[in-house]
Amino acid sequence: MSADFLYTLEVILNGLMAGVMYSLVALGFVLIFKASGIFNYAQGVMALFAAMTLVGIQTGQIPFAHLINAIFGTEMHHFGWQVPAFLAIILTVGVMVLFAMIVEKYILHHLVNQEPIILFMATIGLAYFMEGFGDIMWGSEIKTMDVGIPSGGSLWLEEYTLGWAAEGERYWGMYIDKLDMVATLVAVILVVSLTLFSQYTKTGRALRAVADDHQAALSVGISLRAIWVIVWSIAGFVALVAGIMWGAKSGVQFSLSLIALKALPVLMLGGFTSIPGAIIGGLIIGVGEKLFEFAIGPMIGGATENWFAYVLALMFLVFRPQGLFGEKIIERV
Amino acid sequence: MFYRESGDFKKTYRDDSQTFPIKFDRRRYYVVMAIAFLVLPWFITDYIANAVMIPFLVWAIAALGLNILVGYCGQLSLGTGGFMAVGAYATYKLMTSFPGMDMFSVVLLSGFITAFVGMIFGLPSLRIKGFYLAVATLAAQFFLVWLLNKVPWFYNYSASGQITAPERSMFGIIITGPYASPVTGYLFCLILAIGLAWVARNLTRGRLGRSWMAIRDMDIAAEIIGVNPLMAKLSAFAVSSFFVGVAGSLFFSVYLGAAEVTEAFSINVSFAVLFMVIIGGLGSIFGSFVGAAFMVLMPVLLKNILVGGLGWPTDLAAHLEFIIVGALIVIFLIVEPHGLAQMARVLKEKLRLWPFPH
Amino acid sequence: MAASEITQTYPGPGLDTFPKLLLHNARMFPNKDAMREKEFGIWQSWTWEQVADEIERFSLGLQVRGIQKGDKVLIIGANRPRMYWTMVAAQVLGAIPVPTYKDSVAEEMQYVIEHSEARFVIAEDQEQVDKVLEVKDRCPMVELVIYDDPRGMKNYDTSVAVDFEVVQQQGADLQAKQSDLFKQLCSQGKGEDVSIILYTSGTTGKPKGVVLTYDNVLITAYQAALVDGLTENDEILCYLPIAWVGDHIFVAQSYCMGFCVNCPESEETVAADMREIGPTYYFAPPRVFEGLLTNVQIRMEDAAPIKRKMYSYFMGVAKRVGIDLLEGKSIGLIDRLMYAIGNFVIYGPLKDALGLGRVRLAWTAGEAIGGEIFDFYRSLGINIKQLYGQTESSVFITAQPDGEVYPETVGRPSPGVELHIADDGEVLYRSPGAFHSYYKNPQSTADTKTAEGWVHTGDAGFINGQGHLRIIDRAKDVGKFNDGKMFAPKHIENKLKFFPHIQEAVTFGDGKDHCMAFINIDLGAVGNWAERNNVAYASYQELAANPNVYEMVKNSVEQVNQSLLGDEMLSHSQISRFLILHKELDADDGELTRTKKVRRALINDRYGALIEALYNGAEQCFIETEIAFEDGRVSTISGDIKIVDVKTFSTAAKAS
Amino acid sequence: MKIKQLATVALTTLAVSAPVAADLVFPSLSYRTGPYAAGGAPLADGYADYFTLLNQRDGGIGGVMASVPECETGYNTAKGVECYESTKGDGALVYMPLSTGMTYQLIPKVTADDIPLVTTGYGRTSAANGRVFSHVFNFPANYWTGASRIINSIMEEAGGDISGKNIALVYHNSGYGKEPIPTLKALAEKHNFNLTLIPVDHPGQEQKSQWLQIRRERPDNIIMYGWGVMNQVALQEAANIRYPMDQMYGIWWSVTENDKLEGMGSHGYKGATFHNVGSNYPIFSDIQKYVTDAGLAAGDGSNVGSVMYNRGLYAAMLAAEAAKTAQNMFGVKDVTSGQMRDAFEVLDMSAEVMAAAGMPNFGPAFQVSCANHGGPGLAAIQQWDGNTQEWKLIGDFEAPDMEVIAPLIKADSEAYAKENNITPRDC
Amino acid sequence: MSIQNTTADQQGQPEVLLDLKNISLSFGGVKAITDISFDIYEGEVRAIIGPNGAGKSSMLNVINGFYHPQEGEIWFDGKQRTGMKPYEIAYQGIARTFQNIALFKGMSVLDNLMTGRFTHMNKNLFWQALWKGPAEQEEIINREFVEHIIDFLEIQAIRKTPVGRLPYGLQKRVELGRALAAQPKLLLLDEPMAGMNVEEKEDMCRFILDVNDTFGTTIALIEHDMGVVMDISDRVVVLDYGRKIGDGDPTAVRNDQTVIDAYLGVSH
Repeated sequence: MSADFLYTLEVILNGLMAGVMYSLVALGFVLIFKASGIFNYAQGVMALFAAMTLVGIQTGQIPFAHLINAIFGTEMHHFGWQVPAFLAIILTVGVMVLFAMIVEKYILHHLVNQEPIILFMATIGLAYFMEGFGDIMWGSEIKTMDVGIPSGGSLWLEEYTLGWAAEGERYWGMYIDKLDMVATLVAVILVVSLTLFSQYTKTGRALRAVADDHQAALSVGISLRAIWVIVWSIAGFVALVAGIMWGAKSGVQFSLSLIALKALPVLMLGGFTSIPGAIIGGLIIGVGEKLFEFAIGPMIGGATENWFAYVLALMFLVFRPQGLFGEKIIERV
Repeated sequence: MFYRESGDFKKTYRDDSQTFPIKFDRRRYYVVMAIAFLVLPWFITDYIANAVMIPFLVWAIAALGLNILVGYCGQLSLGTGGFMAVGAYATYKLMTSFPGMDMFSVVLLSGFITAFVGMIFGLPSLRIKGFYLAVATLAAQFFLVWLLNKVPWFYNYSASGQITAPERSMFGIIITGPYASPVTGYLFCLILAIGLAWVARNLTRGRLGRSWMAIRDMDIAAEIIGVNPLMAKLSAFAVSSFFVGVAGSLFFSVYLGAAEVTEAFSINVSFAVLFMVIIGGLGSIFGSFVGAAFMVLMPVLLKNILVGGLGWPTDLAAHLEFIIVGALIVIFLIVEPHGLAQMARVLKEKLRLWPFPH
Repeated sequence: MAASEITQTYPGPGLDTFPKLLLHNARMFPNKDAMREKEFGIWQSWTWEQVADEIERFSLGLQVRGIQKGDKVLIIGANRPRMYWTMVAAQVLGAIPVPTYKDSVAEEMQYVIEHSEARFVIAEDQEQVDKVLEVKDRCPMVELVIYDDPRGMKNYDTSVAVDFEVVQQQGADLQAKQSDLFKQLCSQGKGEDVSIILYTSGTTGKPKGVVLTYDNVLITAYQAALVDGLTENDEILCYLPIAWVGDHIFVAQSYCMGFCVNCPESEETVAADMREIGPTYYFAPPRVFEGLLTNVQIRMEDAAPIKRKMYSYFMGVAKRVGIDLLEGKSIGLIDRLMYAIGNFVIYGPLKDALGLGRVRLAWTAGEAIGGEIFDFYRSLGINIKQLYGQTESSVFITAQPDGEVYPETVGRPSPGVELHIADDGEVLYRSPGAFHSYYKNPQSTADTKTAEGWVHTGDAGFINGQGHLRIIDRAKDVGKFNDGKMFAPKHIENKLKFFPHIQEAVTFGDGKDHCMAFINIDLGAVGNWAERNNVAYASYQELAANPNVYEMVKNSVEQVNQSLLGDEMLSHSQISRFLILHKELDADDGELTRTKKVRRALINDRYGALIEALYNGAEQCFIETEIAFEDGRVSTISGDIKIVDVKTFSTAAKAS
Repeated sequence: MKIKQLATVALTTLAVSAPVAADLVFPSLSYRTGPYAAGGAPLADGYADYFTLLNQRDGGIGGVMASVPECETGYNTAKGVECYESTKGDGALVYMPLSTGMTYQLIPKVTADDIPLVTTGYGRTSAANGRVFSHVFNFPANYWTGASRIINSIMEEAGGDISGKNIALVYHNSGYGKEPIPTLKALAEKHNFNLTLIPVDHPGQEQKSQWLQIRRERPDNIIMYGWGVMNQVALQEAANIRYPMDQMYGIWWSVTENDKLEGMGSHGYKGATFHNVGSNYPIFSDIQKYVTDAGLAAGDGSNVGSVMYNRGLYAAMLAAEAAKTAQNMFGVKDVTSGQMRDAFEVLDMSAEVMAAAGMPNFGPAFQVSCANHGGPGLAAIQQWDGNTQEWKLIGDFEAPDMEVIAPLIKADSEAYAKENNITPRDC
Repeated sequence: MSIQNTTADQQGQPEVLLDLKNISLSFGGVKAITDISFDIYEGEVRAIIGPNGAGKSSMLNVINGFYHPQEGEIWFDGKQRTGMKPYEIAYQGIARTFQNIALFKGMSVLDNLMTGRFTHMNKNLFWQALWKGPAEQEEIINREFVEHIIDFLEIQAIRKTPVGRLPYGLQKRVELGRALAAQPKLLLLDEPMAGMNVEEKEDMCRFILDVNDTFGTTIALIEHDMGVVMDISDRVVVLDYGRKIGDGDPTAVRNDQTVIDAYLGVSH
């Protein structure tokens, strides 16, 4: 095999892995949109907040230390204990559930039946709020996420593939990040369990009912409020997972919230309401942008990834407005 | 309470369809204009002019533009930052390529260039709707910023890609550059903002505006009544981008004086303008101004209160600012989803009915 | 009582007819608006010059169509410019306009047509044309119907019904040939010529055609205008029926002074149109003022507490000082300041919202107005005054001069009016406005108008110490209880009607021992109350039968009783029992006149059973009534009606 | 519109109440929030603490108290304008905007307002030409001298010859990141090495493509112009592909305590610096004594001695020394911003001055002149020691290749002068 | 309603305004309309009736160009048309109302009607931006026209009310007004009386007849209320399962056995 081919293969594989990371974020969007028609821009900030909380709990940080110090002139930062990763994750999930309940009670509940754009705006407001809130609660410095996920290229794979290239070519073996592999695994588990949840539990079926038809769901006695809390809790959990993965990759800090922007083209491509769409869309975007950067990028100066994902999704939609998994729309009068 | 409408009757359609049909509103408008043009320039400090009034006016123009697209034509766009960047870079190129050109022409030409770019990015709107379109316009945002950052021609091959507005004047009065008086900048922006608001009002009350609103409210019915959806949407994109381009042009040349595309015209700009439009009120020209005022003044006020007034650490204040602005947005949406303009409308209706409740 | 001097009879020398005044105004105020009508969304306006031109073309067109001097022209329609123009256009040709009520049914119209022998009918729209055509077979004298609104008229036989504009076009053709003809025609009439015939609705019997001359109308109108200082800059809104003398007299004043007459867009939009125009000169019967006040009270009840408090506080201030302020009396600085604040916060906006913001002078007449209502408007700074008049007098008999305004009187005699109180208390007058005759009814004419020119008003009243006329009731309605004490039903009814939730009341007592009452609740006010108190109801009948409503009405009746106690002559008229009627009294059912006056005889007849039940002490009574719908269908409603006893007060109790 | 007017009035009253009379005002346009807060906070702490120290220990500068009004910019240029406008009225003596974007914006403004603008290690490189940029000072080093210094270091390591070598520039795709490109291109030509440009878009969380490319091409050295999260991700990715850390060089904004990996992960990573590292200077005991212990520290104290803190301290020291110079020059205590500018132009940062300030050999010794506002551009190389988890200086402050840089500065500044109708001063 | 004449009777040979020849329409294999032909005379009121799912609305959608039939010819005003967009057809003079009200909810009644004038206005963006001058002139002229329609439909009192706030019956009336504002040659009404009470139906009937009478507008309507159809239409076409099963004047159609069967649900 030629090195060029192997490099392309490597780019594709890495693209797929990156796509999984995008899908992880997109999944949170889809869950909420499906159940409540809300385009939740705060999903990215939720991931950041979840990750900050996790790290904060893990390292025994005192919440709002900065604020307390400023007001009372004290000097305190840490409780001085460490919480095991597993327990910290559980606690963080608890925080996210609490968060979901607060969001439902104080925001969504008051915005029932509003136009989608208003709900969208409200989530941006929520994002602003959480950005400031998270920083005040846990501080704005960069934190390291350490929940024991390995990282770095897989040596075994590199050595195993080293011989694939033809003699004399500059080839150093296939590179795949272990973190990405873990992320893929986690994503698979997440999707499978979400599917199982929605297919085989009562709550899951209620969720699907609400997604199909709000009115109908209400008329058979499904509490919309409860459903929303559940959905936002699940989205919070998904955000936590995404936050862990991305946090492990790049540290837990402000920029983590911007991963939302990476998920948007995925949504466009896969549709706002389709979980498989989010996965496949993520993979397409991941591979697409990495391949483009690899093949075309150097010719036009690189750093194309930010926009290429969007342009790809845009092109796709122009030719297939119903999205990846949508059916052809027949407009009725 | 303030309204006395008896005897204020209309004998012609021209009178009936004027912008401020009620005498009280009309007078109030003239008073505000008089203050803005005749009083403020004498009393305004450099700080108020440079840090409050100029950005307010510039954002108001951008909000007007986006409101035309989102509020009137119903096409959700998140590409405002990108279009503002086009306006800014067009201005830079025009200023440096034609040093003799007066600022007014520069700004308007930049607007037209942006309108053209906007139209191109408006094309997908014919097939993509709603949030899909919103996300699609992000393609414009990211692509335009990348392009302007990548092609050195746009920034005259300067080392860092920064563009700086050289000194340019009009009728012998310096408008841009470091020696321009803030008052001049304020007046220049004011004239453009008022002029463009007038144009926006004209466009939205006439045939074109109705075709936009028809598309927004019920596109199928609009088409059947004779509105060509492509023309309506593209014209909305063009007009909107024109406004946004002018705003970008002023943002760069009068307000900041220098800009770097990745930072000054980032996605946050797009969101900020969208906020102004939503907070101010979709489909309202007045709302665009109020929304801009809110989004410009709110942080400045908060900062001045928290840091200047209460002496809090700046970072804590900045975080609180986020919290407060975010909370306010949510509260506003809950209290009045149709924005400040709607609040003003309701208030006005209440005052007109005063003392009756209905 | 002697008449006050008339110094100048006409607005100008020889301006003794409408056509002459028209030409005069067209010369004097060529570019001033003479007439406006809200149509097609804006106030379409005509200057005096344009009005003259419109009338010229139409009258010449009528001439072409063969109208003769002395012909009657029936005019039927709403307050629309062309309806008004038609009157003058007919007068130009020496023909006599006969305006009639547009909501009169075909038979009523037939009577007027037959009686007046109208050859031409000017109808507003298809609805009116259809009515005329319906009776046309029975009225062979009608030659032509001219309609204003061509809508739906496309397929009508043009030899029978023709468009106003077509006639105007024919007039224009004639005008082109004979440009001076119109001026000639205009100058022909004289002051003593018959100007108009107005059919009075009359509470009994068939309508009578009151014949008025130009002098009757114009002298009266002009004198009143002079007294009140009207100018060409005043604005008036004409929303009352064109066949009613009041409306006519105000149009006459417009011709005398040159001010502008405004016509509303439609009946439903009168309130909105009124607010837009903001008339400076206004007339409304008490019923309208009552309605407005009720409306204000209802709406204020829905206001937020703080606003309500503000309202009641400032209304208190107004009550205390408003009237004095209006009458130019001196009051304290603080009160003056509070009133100024109140004026900005409450009175001003309130008046503006009601369209009364610019009113300099408002008349009310036709019935007694409640003192509370009267004071309410006056305290807001609206110069509302009462006048007393009738069709036969060309309106003005007496009127309240500025500064001498009392709710219970109707003021001093108008210029040129002599008053005389007959022995039985009936009021008689002699004036320039006193009518010429009843058309084709010499008997009635003679009954009403004596040889010396004294006209019987049919109202009982007296002149009080201040020289003001006070009307008690219709002369024939004033009755006696069995014990010989006076019973003035209207007086009591009016007191009842001042309560916002009472729409109409009928009292009985003549030839009986005690006074009893029928009540109609106000569906608007009580409905609003029901809504706020979660009282469900499906119909007027159901709401009327509600015990709480009864309780509410009972309270009001008791208050009336209390107040009657204060009046020596009437303290015996306290109501001892009442019932709430199961249906609203309605003009369509003949229970009210078209001007909404109670037809007592008919009610006595129709509701005999109820009256009997009132007097025989029954707790309730069954009744079945026919009601007629607007389209002529008839159905019945029936039900048990509860009768309630009310506390009455004695002078002794008062003393204790 | 009405609301606007009301608010304006409210604002005016608020804005007017701020100024503190008769102090030497050194506004600090800081960013303790936003994507670059991690770097911005210690920087602002160092800047503030130095002046607090002077006030506490010496009773101010020449007897006049210094005040440091802080204004949060969030690294956002628009907010920067607001901060500039709101603080300039208070009698600001010098601006240090701590952001390249803001520098560009302020260059014309400060010139008009006659306030010096000092950009230590950032900003517009060609502003070193004092003839064109009268009010801008970018000593002691700038992006171009930094790049040159790094190339020199690479050459040193390679034994003086780097022809044919592959050097990759991984840069933040913004004005800041793009700055060294012309210099590196010129140097590549001169030294005959291959330069690969690898941009990373803001914020730089996802750099897989870039590092796969590096892995493929295996450049001999990597120069990194990164900022914020981009640095950490880049280091992580470099470690992932097992790129030798000692072949990686960062510019001074990429070599802070935040830019490291756990344990020995980034051991050996190098970077250029224009000031010294560590807290082994007399001044730190004073800071402990007068500032931290007195509870007056700007931050929570955890940053003291860190790279960014030291940089803030250093910048403050330069400003304070200029203020002293101005006081001496003009014989007044309350110096004006114009006098400050004149003082900066003759600033002599000798070893003695630094020693006197309690910071011996903290930065390079340099002199400013009318024509050269950039100083000699001396820079040193620091290296991360994974064992001790701290940065160490390896080698001394050395001069860059001015032969290459000077013409570039001249060309760029002249282009600016031409574009903006500036007639270069004679000096 | 008094002296009503029926246009078709009096004028002898009627002019054909719209001629549909062998129209077939299907969606992805599902046939909605199969080989239907009928014509509409100038000035008549033509009713299209049929049970639910008979293809009536699809037929209307074909006429105003929203659906493009796979087979068949459409002749309008003497010209055959092919592949026109709905907005182009609006310019040809066909206007319509919808079964489910399709008003522009965010606009006032007046603006809705003014939008109906779209095809009669042509001032370009430049003049519009300037407003003063030609654009305003054009606006005023069209406003006048629209005001006559407001007057005609007796909706003066709600002129400036946002349509969203109006009750159903009035919305229907406004929608009719919007279609009328276009001064169409052919007016298509899709169940104009659906969901109305008796009084509103009477009003609507009167308006439809008045429109036909006053403006001479040709009207094609779909209606379920047979009484109404018999009263106001000149000719009726009956559809069932996408096929035409009857055509003729109301009485003839009413007595047609096939039609009766279709309505009574006799199995096929």
